[in-house]
Amino acid sequence: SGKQGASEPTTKQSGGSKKIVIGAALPDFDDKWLSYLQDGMKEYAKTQKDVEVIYVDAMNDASKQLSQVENFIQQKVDAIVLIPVDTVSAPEMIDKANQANIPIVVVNRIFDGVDKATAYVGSESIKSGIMQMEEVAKILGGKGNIAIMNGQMGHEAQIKRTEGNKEVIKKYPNMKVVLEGTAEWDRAKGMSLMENWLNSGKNIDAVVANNDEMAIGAIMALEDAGKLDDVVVAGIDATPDALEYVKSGKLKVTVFQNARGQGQGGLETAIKAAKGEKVEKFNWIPYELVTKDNVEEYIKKWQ
Amino acid sequence: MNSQVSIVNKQEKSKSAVSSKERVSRILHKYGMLMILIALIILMSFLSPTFFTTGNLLNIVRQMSVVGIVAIGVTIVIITTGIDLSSGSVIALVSVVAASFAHPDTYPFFVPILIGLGLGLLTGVINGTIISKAKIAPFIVTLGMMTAARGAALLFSDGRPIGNLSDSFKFIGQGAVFGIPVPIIIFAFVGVVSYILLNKTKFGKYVYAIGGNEQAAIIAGVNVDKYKIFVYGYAGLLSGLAGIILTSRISSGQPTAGVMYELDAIAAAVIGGTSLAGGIGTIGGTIVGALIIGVMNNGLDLLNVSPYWQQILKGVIITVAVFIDSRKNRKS
Amino acid sequence: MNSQVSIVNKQEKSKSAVSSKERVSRILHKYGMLMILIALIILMSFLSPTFFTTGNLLNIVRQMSVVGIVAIGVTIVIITTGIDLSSGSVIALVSVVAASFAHPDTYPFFVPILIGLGLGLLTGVINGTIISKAKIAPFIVTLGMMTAARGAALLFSDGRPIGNLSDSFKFIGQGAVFGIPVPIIIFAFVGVVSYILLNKTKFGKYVYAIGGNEQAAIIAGVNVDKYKIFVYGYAGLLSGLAGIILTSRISSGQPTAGVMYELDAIAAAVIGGTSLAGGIGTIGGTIVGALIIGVMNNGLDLLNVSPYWQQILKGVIITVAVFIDSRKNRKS
Amino acid sequence: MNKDYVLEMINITKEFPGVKALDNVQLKVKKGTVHALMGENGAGKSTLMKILIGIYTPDSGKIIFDGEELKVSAIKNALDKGISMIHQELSPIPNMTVAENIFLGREPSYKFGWVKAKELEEKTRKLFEKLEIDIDPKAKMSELSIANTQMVEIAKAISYNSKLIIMDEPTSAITEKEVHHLFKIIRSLKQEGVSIIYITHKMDELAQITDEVTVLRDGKYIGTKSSDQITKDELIEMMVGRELNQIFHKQRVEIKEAVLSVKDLCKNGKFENISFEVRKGEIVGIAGLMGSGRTEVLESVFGINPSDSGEIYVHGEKATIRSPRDAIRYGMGLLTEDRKLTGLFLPLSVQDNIITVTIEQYAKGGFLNEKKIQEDCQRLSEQLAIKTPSLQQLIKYLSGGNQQKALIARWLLQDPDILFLDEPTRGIDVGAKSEIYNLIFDLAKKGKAIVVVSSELPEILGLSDRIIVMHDGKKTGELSREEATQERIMELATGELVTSGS
Ligand SMILES: Nc1ncnc2c1ncn2[C@@H]1O[C@H](COP(=O)(O)OP(=O)(O)OP(=O)(O)O)[C@@H](O)[C@H]1O
Ligand SMILES: Nc1ncnc2c1ncn2[C@@H]1O[C@H](COP(=O)(O)OP(=O)(O)OP(=O)(O)O)[C@@H](O)[C@H]1O
Ligand SMILES: [Mg+2]
Ligand SMILES: [Mg+2]
Repeated sequence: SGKQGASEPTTKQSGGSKKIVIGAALPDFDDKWLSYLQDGMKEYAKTQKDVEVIYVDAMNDASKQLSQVENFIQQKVDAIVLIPVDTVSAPEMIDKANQANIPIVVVNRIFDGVDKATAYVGSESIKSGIMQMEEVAKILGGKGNIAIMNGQMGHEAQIKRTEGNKEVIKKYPNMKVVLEGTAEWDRAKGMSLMENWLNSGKNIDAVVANNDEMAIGAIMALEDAGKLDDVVVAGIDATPDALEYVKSGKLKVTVFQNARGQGQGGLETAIKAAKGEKVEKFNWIPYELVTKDNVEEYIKKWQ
Repeated sequence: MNSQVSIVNKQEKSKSAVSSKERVSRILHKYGMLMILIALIILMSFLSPTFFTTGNLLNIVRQMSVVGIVAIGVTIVIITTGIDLSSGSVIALVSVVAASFAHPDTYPFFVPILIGLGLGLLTGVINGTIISKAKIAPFIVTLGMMTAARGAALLFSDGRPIGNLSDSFKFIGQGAVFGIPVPIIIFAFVGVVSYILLNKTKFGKYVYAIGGNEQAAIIAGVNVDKYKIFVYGYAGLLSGLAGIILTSRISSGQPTAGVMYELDAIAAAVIGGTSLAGGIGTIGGTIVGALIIGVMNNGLDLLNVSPYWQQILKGVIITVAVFIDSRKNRKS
Repeated sequence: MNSQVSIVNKQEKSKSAVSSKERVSRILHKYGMLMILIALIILMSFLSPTFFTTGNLLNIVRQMSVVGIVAIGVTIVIITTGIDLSSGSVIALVSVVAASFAHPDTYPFFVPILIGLGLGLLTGVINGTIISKAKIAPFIVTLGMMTAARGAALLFSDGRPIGNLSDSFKFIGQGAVFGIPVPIIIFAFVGVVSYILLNKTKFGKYVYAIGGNEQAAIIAGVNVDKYKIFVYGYAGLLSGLAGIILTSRISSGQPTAGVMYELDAIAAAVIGGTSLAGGIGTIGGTIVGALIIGVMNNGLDLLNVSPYWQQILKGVIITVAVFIDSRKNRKS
Repeated sequence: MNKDYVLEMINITKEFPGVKALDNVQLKVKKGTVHALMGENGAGKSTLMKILIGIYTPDSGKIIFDGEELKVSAIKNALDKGISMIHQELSPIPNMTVAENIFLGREPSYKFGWVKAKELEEKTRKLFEKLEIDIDPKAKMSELSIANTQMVEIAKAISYNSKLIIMDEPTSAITEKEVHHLFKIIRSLKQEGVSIIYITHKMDELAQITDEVTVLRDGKYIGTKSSDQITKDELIEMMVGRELNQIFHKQRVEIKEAVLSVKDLCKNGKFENISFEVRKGEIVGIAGLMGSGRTEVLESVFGINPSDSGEIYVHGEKATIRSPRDAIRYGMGLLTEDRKLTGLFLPLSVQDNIITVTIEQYAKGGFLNEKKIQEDCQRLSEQLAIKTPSLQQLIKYLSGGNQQKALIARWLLQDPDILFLDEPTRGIDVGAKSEIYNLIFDLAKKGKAIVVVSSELPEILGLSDRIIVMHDGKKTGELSREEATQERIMELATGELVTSGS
């Protein structure tokens, strides 16, 4: 990958000193978890001299993201950090970058063909769903009625996390999905959905949500109805808000995916590649389960 | 003078001759959507045994109160032939700003409320001023505001939710008085005030006149610009109020709150009989429209219809409801 | 007869008296937005050295071609005083359905294309039929379709993207002829065809007539229902085409594609001078409107403006552009 | 079936919610004749014609046209069968050209609907040549005055080469000169064997142009008479069901000090150096041909399109009027000439249409006094005999003449010191017309200053104390009541004689 790093240094002679420009294509700035990932990148960028990072927001639109990657290629950035909106169209972007000899580092979302990229930094989405559900199953003793609260339908995280949940549920014959709906990652919608479910007459033992915001919404609705003690609520992301709920015992499970770590790792790898240094192809950053037992440790991370 | 009398008599006669038939037609015309709402409620009650319980019905109204309040403001805007696409984003902006003033032991609870309402009002007044003074299409101006307010909300909060709100502030969204949730009380209050505003005051007459024929309203001496600013300001104020309720209800200021609420609100208004061509629309209709959406959302959740099918069915139900309503009017 | 002559004289006189001044005004009126686009391009070229390169300019046009094609269909709909909110969802539906027929070694490349176009057309014809025959507000009908088509897209694909597309299919979105990307060629083609349709044919006359005064069109014996179905059908067809290009371009059928594209498309039309009140609008204007949005998006990305600020700026730029345009018209 | 008749409408009944618009009505039109259809406002004339052309379907009844029963389901069908119509409500498509408007739905075209633009224009030019109308086929409809718009509608109806042309009040928006022109056209059409149904409220047109007349009253058929055998009084009695005192009660009113003086008002391209004065108790008429700028002057004084230069004095004090609101504050009122475009609030009720200008008066602390509104509107509605099932009826369902009355009611309710009336009796029936004249006189008696623009010379002559004549944007003369004659006004209006005095 040494030859990749030497890509057209002539274009960025702006101030005499050679600056490394990294293009970071993010799927959605409105997503809280991703904003922590971006923080990780920003913090790391501050420690580096002569590095400029251009952040762009695809607003969850794969085609828009492709355009943005093309814009980066037009600008002849030194490397691209890509968090794909959608894992099926991502190989296209990798091809485009490869054709232009620009190193491209994929972060957070993995897919077939990711090996064509310069490097991958992150974890496997489906694992978080598995980890979350397994802990819930443990709490419930392997049986019970599960309600799955999906994120925005069709989003990569929604698909994989729910898939992970269901993989686990299948292993337990006494556990079944009695309700499934979408609250579009949103706390208010999670709350409304939970209220409606509570009125559905169905017996719910656990609410497994694709993210913490929805889980918190569910908790608030359960609290209102005085039923929080009967229902196990699980989320994913371990946001600061969520950790408070874990601490107070209201949220039983969440999964920490090291947002800052992924951001930092992604940018670090990209800078290395831009400089022509050798980089590792797969850089795994594992998920971590968060419960009341270990929550303090994670609360500290955010401080 | 004889002629005068004969004309009066004629009027009287024709009035009474058709009155009973016409009355039925008027009622159907006026309450067509209400009947569809009732039919929908009856249908849902059959399909789901838990649907028709006080708890669930209160639940539906509470859930719709945020969108319902927005829809009332939007209705008035639409009556003037305008549109407001910024409501959802204004909710988000108000949400984060109000939340940042609502932490415990900082300001008394009315401070974030007043700031939130003021901010909502401000966005509305900006919309209204640009629309009326610069004569730019409301669609463009409020689309601009939609984008800009969302950006401002994200910027203000750095994209993160703002939590840790005081209990007194949370009461607005989570409290209840005599068993009735506060959001419902506020919703009802807004409904009554807006109804009076639109039907019993000159403001209301001017709103309908502007929507009926702006040119004619100008010639009739109506200060069209001023009333447009009022109308958008009021809509902004109600978006602000909705933002406060939402924030209080979920105990957190959310920069991503309210996405697509403007569409729900406009849909509620149009389902409730408001004409996008202006001059036509009622508060009662809009409330019914909002409740239809609420009943539909709730019912489909209760029946555990899969999210994909929910979307398909929602599209169909809305169209069919409006269709049935339009049929009814025509026949009678 | 003398009086007749004097009137003729007056008209002639006044015509020539203002002609030069009026000509300038006409040009400004017609090309005001084009000038704003040029100004924006010049500004961006100063701010970013990489902006004004063939590569980047082609890039902008290619990126806007999907929304641009949709916007052309939407323009025609809006000229008839309609609206189409379903475009984005129809793109998604066409995307997943076409992709599922576009795997290598299954069907020849034209099969997914024809199926996609047919599906787009179908959704449009359904919209148009309900709107014209059942006389339901276009806003409601296309909102229903927006929700329903999205649900159908998710259902069809089980919420997952559909990959593994044949190279011949990918050519539509990724190929180039004489160095010009295929999407741009298609965009240009659609622009020219639509221009002819709108300006040179009876269809076009009727579109403007329906939008200008539907009652008058009916009185003149124009089959308004039929043409409305045509118009929505055409918009649906173009949404289908846009869906195919998008799918081919990103090599994947996406059930979540096209969210909010309808708003961008409507914005492009309105920025380009189309009036939501109907009867007014041009294809050229809409293309300029789409390019303004494209230049803005691209430029703000190139300048590395933070996304939050981008949103705020976009809202402001759109409003200001339309404002400047309206000023120009008024002054001259 | 009778071979002499081109059209027989038999036992037509049509009911709208709340209104029986037609009750067993018949209409028989002989071939090659001009058949007048008359009746008070709201008698059902337009409704009957809309049934004939296929806009409404009758509840019952039969139509025989040209020997065969007509089953009109769509307007296209009627047009194809040879019936065309000039509609009472002008309904142009503002952003399209004159030529496009005329041939809408019948554009000459190649295959695939490609319109032959040149031919379209050429056909229009030829049509205009034949009818001696001088309008640019390429002009946008929105640029035309009402009168020209009306002429385009007339040309359009004729261009279908129909066997039967319906003319619903074609002369309500045009001046004498165009009326004569139209009559010339009608006579030549008649010679070509075309039949015409002619609706009007102008009595004198009857003798001039029509052969027979059918009268409707209250949605019922009253009778058909030969035009030259019926006297005006008989006709009115048929229409109104009683005798009508049709004489204007113009009373002597003491004319006092000037209320409004306009000095050297100019507006580029519209009018120049207009000066006049209106005094307390005085009615000033403004006469002129179409396009002479009368409307523009009123609109300018009223602040709709403020003038470029010149001064306005109200009660002797200089007034700055930049908007209608200012004008209203100075005690002015303006009844505009285009009721649909600048007058009516179509989606609103009759009552809401009447009170728009005066809402402030009924608002106490923001709230409206519904009872008072109701009473006042009821009073005016009776005074003007507005035919409507109730004050809550939407105004769009009223007949044209009744809509006009509601607009007059709006300004009467305002009770302005200075009232401008632009074509006040457009589309108003004989009975109501004299009522309105008497109302105007009463206002003058109460000390109001009134300005009337009218294209009907008898109206101007009958109403005015003083008459200002305009030609081509200039004031060409001012005549006292005694000096004024039709001939004198026409001289000044056509600019054939430019007077020195002014
Ligand atoms: N669409 C409608 N809905 C309800 N009522 C209607 C409708 N159209 C007409 N009417 C009523 O039918 C009656 C006849 O109206 P029409 O327009 O035929 O009168 P007209 O004789 O043409 O009067 P004018 O001389 O004022 O034009 C009126 O009372 C009118 O209010
Ligand atoms: N909207 C318009 N656009 C362009 N020209 C107009 C417009 N309205 C009127 N005019 C022109 O302005 C001149 C004055 O018209 P105005 O309406 O004041 O005349 P008028 O004397 O009231 O005659 P009438 O009302 O009988 O047409 C005419 O030449 C007319 O064609
Ligand atoms: Mg009539
Ligand atoms: Mg006039």
